[in-house]
Amino acid sequence: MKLAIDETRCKGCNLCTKVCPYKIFKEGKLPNLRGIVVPELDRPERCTNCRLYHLYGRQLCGVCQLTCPDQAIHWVEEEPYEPHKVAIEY
Amino acid sequence: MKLAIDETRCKGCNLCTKVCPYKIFKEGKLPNLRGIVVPELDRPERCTNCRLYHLYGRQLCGVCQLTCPDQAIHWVEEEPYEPHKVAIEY
Amino acid sequence: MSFEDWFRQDRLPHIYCAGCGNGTIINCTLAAVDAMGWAKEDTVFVSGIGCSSRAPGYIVTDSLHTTHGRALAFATGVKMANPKLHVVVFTGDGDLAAIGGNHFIHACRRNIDLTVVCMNNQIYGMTGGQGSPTTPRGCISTTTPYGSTEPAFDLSELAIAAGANYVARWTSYHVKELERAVKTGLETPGFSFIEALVQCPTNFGRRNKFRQVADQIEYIKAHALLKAKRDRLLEQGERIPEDMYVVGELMRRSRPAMGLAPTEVKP
Amino acid sequence: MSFEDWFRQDRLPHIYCAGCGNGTIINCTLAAVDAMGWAKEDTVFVSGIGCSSRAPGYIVTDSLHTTHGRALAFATGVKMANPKLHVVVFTGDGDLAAIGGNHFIHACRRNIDLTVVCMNNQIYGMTGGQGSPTTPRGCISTTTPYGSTEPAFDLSELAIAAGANYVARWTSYHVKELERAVKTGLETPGFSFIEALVQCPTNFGRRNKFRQVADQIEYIKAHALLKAKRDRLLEQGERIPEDMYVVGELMRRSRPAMGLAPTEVKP
Amino acid sequence: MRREVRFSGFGGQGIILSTVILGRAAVMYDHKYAAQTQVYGPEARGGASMSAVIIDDEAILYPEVSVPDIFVIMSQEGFEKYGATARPDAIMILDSTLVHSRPGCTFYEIPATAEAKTTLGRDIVANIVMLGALVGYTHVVSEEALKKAILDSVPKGTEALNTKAMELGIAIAGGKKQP
Amino acid sequence: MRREVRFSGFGGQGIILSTVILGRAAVMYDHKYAAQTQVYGPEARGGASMSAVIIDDEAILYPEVSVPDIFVIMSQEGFEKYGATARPDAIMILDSTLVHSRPGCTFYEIPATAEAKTTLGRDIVANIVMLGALVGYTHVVSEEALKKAILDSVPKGTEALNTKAMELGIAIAGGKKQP
Amino acid sequence: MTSRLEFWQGNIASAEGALAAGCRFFGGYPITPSTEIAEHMAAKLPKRGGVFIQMEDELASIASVIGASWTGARAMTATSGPGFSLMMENIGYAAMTETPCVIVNVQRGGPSTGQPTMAAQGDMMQCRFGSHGDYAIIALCPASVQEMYDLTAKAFNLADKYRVPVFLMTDEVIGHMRERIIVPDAVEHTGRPAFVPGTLPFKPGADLVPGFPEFGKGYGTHVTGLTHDERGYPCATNPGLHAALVKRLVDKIESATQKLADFDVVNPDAEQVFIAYGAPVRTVQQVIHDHPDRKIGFLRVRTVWPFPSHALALFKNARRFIVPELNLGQIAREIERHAKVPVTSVPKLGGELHTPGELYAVWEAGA
Amino acid sequence: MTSRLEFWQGNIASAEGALAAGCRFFGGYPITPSTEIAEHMAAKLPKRGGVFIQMEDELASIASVIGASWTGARAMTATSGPGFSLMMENIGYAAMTETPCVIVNVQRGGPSTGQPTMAAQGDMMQCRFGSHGDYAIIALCPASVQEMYDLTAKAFNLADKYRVPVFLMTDEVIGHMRERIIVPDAVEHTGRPAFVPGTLPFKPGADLVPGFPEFGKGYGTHVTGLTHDERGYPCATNPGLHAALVKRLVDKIESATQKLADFDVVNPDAEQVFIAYGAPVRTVQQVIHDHPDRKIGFLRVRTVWPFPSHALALFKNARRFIVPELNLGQIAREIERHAKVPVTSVPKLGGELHTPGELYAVWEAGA
Ligand SMILES: Cc1ncc(C[n+]2csc(CCOP(=O)(O)OP(=O)(O)O)c2C)c(N)n1
Ligand SMILES: Cc1ncc(C[n+]2csc(CCOP(=O)(O)OP(=O)(O)O)c2C)c(N)n1
Ligand code: SF4
Ligand code: SF4
Ligand code: SF4
Ligand code: SF4
Ligand code: SF4
Ligand code: SF4
Ligand SMILES: [Mg+2]
Ligand SMILES: [Mg+2]
Repeated sequence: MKLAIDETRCKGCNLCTKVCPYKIFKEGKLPNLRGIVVPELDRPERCTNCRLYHLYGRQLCGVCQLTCPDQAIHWVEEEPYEPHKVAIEY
Repeated sequence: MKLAIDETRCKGCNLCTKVCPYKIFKEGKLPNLRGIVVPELDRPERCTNCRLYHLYGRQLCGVCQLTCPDQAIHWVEEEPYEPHKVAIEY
Repeated sequence: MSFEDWFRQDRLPHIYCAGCGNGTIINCTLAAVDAMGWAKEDTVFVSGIGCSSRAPGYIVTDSLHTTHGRALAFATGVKMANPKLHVVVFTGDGDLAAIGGNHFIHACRRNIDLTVVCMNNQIYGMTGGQGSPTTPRGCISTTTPYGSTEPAFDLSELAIAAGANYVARWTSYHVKELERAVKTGLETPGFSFIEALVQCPTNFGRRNKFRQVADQIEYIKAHALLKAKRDRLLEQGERIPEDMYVVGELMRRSRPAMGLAPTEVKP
Repeated sequence: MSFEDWFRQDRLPHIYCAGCGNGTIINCTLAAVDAMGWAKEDTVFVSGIGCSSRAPGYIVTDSLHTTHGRALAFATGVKMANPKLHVVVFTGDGDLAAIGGNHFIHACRRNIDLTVVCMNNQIYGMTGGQGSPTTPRGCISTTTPYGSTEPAFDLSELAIAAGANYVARWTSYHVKELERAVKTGLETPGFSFIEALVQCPTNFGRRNKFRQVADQIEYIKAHALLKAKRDRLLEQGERIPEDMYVVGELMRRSRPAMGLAPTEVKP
Repeated sequence: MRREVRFSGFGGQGIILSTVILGRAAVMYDHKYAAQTQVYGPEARGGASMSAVIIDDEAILYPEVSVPDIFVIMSQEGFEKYGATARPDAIMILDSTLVHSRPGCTFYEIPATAEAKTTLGRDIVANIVMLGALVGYTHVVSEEALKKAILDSVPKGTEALNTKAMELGIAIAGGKKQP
Repeated sequence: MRREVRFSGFGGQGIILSTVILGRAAVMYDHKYAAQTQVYGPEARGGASMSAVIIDDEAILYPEVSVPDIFVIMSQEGFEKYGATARPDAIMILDSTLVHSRPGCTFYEIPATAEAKTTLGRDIVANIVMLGALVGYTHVVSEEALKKAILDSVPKGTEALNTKAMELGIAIAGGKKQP
Repeated sequence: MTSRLEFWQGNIASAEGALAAGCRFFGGYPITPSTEIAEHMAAKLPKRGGVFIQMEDELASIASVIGASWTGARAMTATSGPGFSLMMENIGYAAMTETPCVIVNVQRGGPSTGQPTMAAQGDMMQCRFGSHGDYAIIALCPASVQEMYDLTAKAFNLADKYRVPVFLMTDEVIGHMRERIIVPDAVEHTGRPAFVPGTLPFKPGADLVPGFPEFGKGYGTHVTGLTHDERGYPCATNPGLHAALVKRLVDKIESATQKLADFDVVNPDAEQVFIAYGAPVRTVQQVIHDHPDRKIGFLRVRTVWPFPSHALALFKNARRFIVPELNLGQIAREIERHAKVPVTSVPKLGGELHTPGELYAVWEAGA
Repeated sequence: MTSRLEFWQGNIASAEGALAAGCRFFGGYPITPSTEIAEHMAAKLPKRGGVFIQMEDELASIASVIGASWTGARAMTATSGPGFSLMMENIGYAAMTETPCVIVNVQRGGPSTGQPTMAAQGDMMQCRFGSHGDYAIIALCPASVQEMYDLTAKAFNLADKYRVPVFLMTDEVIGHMRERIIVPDAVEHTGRPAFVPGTLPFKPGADLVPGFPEFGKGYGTHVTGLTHDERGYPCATNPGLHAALVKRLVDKIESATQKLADFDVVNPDAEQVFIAYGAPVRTVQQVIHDHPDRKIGFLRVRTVWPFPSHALALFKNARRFIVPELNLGQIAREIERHAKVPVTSVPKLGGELHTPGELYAVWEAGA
């Protein structure tokens, strides 16, 4: 499970940056091509939902997703071979 | 002060016969020309309103008048010389 | 002056059926208006459509007999445009609470300085006895031939929840109390709602086993529960029988109001 | 399945402004619907006109985007004609309580088996920010340039007085609670009303000193008073500050209801 | 032949029901044509009630009654409003208990309300007495048809009373009683 | 001479205000004629914003812009939706901070948003910078008129900032600054 | 056919016609002189597994009917002038969303509260033009109790076939009159155009009418009163799309004018021709009956909207059209548009029919 | 005259015109594209001792306006299609009770929700026939921001003089456009016909209009939407009385058609004549301007209802009338009734104006 913001939907409202108990969303800095400043993810591996979803088989937190007014946040399955980009970056 | 039912207005509903504490209104017996059975007055001199209106200078009961849905009950001033018909009848 | 002076004598007798309670309610209302000492030219009656709403046509003042359900919206225009006028609204359960429900709750919310007298006969009288939003469950009407199944409104409760400053309920039996309640309503700044339960012998009574007008008056009398008594019963943990309805002053408060007359400057 | 599966992906992103709370409310509602395990073909969304009322257009089921204020009347037709359908109504404060107020109170009275989610942003969003019947006193809108002077409705109280079986109020901040309240509403036979306070940054926030979306969310969060806490305060005889609003489950009861699905016969 | 019958009286006398019965008799049992109409007063009740029925062997085209051939009048107000202008060649059947005036045309006085009350014990069937008399005098429909139509239209349990009322009317009109 | 100017960008940039200012300058201070129109998107906000003004010495009859002579473009989406079809003989002034594409017609690149932010400290006045540049390049209205119209239209307390923004625009366009 | 004879009131016949046509939903609000229809439905629908609901007002009545129609139910309402006026917004919605529904208007004297118990035909133009914007509808006008039954049943078939609101524009005289009626054993019941799953829900067929994607079948149709594309999605700023949609909504009805036409022609070689619909038909019939020696032309129209203007040409010798109406000449206006010869409007207000004498006098004056 | 120059939006000009005319009451409900009128009144009326109230819906808006009008206040509302449809019942009430009031309809694309932000002229027939029963109204159509001001002010005078609802039928283009406008120092303010105390409140004068018995003066007038006699008392079953009342309500307007007529004639000797009102006027003007060498006739109408049909005769050489409208040809229908030569309707839907090229092409095709 991996957290992802859909750039084609996000409108940069930054509500996700307010609601995540782990402060995983940070206000972005640069506008994308559509002129929107999409938030960045700060060590998303800390997200309880991502970590434990498969273990418990159900949504554990998901507050960011429920809150995101633009349906821009979701989780995608990680391909087993996919390098954990975020983990590497930090 | 004298109690009077206006025959051109009364529709014969007999509500007055229910509300007067002194039972001054009695159900009538014969239809008038309009086909309506207007109540009769039973010793109307017993009406507190009639008796004491001038003394107190205000409405004392008037429930029959307030209740009469057809605005058919009112009081008329008695001419001083007018014989008290009702008193004579009973 | 007496309440009789407020009638258009040339229009009487009115069109109401024999024993219809509407005439009684008009008497009580006019008695209260009369007691206010208002000038006729400063007083306006407004109504919608229905038997009850015919009332203003029998009153000597300026009056607006409007469209079904809209009396309060018209009255709002009259009152806001000239707050010096005293505006009294006559309406029926159908006019006020079926088609006119929206204007009802909004006039309560705005708490506009009107006094509304609703002749609640629990039926559409004028159109021949269809069910209304206040027709009690189980009652027969021409559109509820098997007995009404829809829950009914408590109009007074609705007025309170929507924001009216003054709310009282009486009946065509309680003429003195009703007159007093209307008077209090007239005196209260803001929206005053007086619900008057009335008999419609032709279209309600006849279908619901009240053979005589007096039978329905008896029923109305017997099922009225004084608010004070209701409160006592509740306190004592007793159940209120379902077919009783509460009468009395149900709300008096002073929320902010609209359309108030500029206070008259004494010379 | 997740609530995301209920969106028409081809219609996203929606037309709402950045930071508009409506999207959040749709998420919570769809999450609750999803949790009910209903089939998409048995579920119908209905709405009126307004930003909030655009919601059904983004949902994959059959849906009716109707006329301003009339959603509940259309929904009544859908539900009564086919009680097997689950009917959920999205509406706004203007749609539901201004122009649609009459259908609102009558749907509550009939206690018809619908679940209504009202996105109350206390403003007319779609038409550019005019005052609504829930605009708090003093607030600026394009039709209340000097601050609103009309008293506002408490929509949930109105729903209770009018007869709804289930009434709850939450906000776009309380996403989990809101989801749960909608679910309870969906489960409750009869009329369920869930009021969701939401931010309209464009037309409410901007004019009322919320420079950032988050400021308004902060405000909403800070002024929400849990019902349980309110009751405690009242018991202790404390005053509830005027600018607080109560959140939580405000009513749950089982008055007679209409439009209930015939209980499914198990084979 | 087209015959126009106008009934009038006051609310509660069953004026409208009478014309419905008459029309029904003509259509359902005499297999003629009929068109029944009525005046709806101001929506609320009270005042004079009026109703009419046209009976014809051919289809009825113009359905309004203009110059009635036959009047059935059951109240003084009804007479004044709807009967006073009867043409000389019309026939009027009036309830002499309730109507004081008399028209210029041929008329029959039936003390229907009094008879209904005294003979049958229920003044509510005065209109059926009038119907019986009407048919007795004018034969706008057959007695058989009238009887069936009455039985179709009256509340359960009142069949005998209403049949008697009809027969009483026919008898008053000098017709034969049903066996 | 009739000149049609089309502005586009996104909501919040003051696209509409810009055309109102321009029209106002023409009408109130240059005593010309102007007709300003705008596209109202789906009632809710967001997306590309477009507005136009026609300026003429004579009364304006047909009030819609068909083939604009001048474009002021302040977003990439605005360019794509409203600027891409500009005729070769048109003039386009674009905010190079926000518009990536370039048209086939004559165009001037103004880094208005960047300049407004860096030079003036407030990117909100980027549109006024563009207005200044527009007038500097095209003289559709006089600088004097523009300045007065700006002062009429901006919130109290921001007059100096806006005047500076306008002057900055004019300067970028190579015109003389106001003294 | 085991049809049966009845002596019914017009309003009852309309209600029975609806029931025979399979109407399963009635949402209404009482109003004189239409109320008997609601009352009859209240008594009968529950027994037939249908739903009667008295709504809070007429706005809600028509809304509930449209909602019910989307579940596939044949649905109707009945009203009179003031209620009709209140329905106008949602009638436009039904037209825009192509929702089949039947609306009976038992016309009474207007404007406003007017004459609640008297007959009129004053809402004929309103029925065509009373909602905002351009659209088209179908209106049928019965002239007898029999036609109250027959045309109500027909209205349902037309509403379904064309996916449009169909109006039974009758009046107090026909609605309240009792007459002989032959009740057929069954009435024809044609359905709604079939929806092909997987196709676009608002893509029209050759007859310009799209298939009907009934709710509850899993088609997932979005229905909106906004201008929408063939998927049903809002698309409210595209001029071409809007123009095409609205033109189609009007064309699907107007191009079917000849198919929809329902009229009788009497004496097509006459020089003076009456044109009538609804109650005045009866007077004209009487005039013709009373004057067998005269060549009195008569175009008796049942489908008034779309108006069958092609029928005018059938009267080759016509020198004049005489149009008696219980209004100030509403359909006469429409006839004036098409007629090559003078049109004489014979308005009558107040609730009474024209007498045969009045109409014959008009005819004779021109003979 | 110290008139002043402004650069205003059409809707603002309409609001300012109303204020200048002494409008003291605005009851409204927001709707695109008319909302700016309400918003401007909300800001301005309180400062001028007037009342702005946002009502709960359009039914209530027009009701409040009528109520306010009876207190003597000049009163108005503004709306667009869906709200206009909702006002229909009470518009009939205003007509029946002869209540002066002004209703602005900034037309947008219909039917139904349609195109909320695009221009149209689709409510022209509705404005005339949208309420039940027979009645008549006055409708003015501005074609510029200047006329938004001038005709709104004029509307109040006409409403008062004829005691009738007067409509300003404008559209999104004119309502939202900003243009140069010369604001006069003052506008003419004619009053309501005087009521003579002691006379019957609904007894008409020679011009068929009764004096206005303002509420609050002690006249004790009963106002009802029921058919009423000259005392104002309900009298709903008297056919003659109803007929006379309704005919008077219509006649007082229609007999004043020539007085009410407000049109310009360009090239009266032309063979092909454009007829336009509202926004399309601008396109026709452009066509004429662009083709000074062509004799292009133009009847430019400001008072659309009652339609000044006598103006058609001014074009003696007319071979054809060309009627561009932002609808499917609504006023063209009316013109067809009166025209002796063919009428070419040039409908345009979708929100854009006809281009000058489009219209010139139509003209040229017939040249
Ligand atoms: C828009 C509209 N719908 C329906 C009617 C018909 N109508 C007249 S009065 C009435 C009901 C009145 O009921 P209520 O207000 O309770 O008055 P009541 O006659 O019982 O006193 C109805 C439905 C109407 N006049 N206008
Ligand atoms: C009959 C009618 N009147 C007015 C409008 C204009 N209108 C569209 S949405 C709206 C207000 C919506 O307010 P709300 O329901 O609170 O929705 P929001 O946009 O705030 O979510 C109005 C007045 C309309 N579409 N129809
Ligand atoms: S909440 Fe959603 S739309 Fe808002 S910034 Fe975060 S991802 Fe973007
Ligand atoms: S699911 Fe919860 S923990 Fe995970 S990112 Fe979202 S808000 Fe943060
Ligand atoms: S209450 Fe009035 S109307 Fe009724 S019987 Fe008595 S006097 Fe007559
Ligand atoms: S006033 Fe009172 S006491 Fe006198 S008659 Fe009337 S009810 Fe009886
Ligand atoms: S119908 Fe009922 S409410 Fe109407 S007048 Fe008769 S009794 Fe009164
Ligand atoms: S205007 Fe307000 S409610 Fe509408 S989309 Fe924008 S933020 Fe949301
Ligand atoms: Mg009632
Ligand atoms: Mg809102």
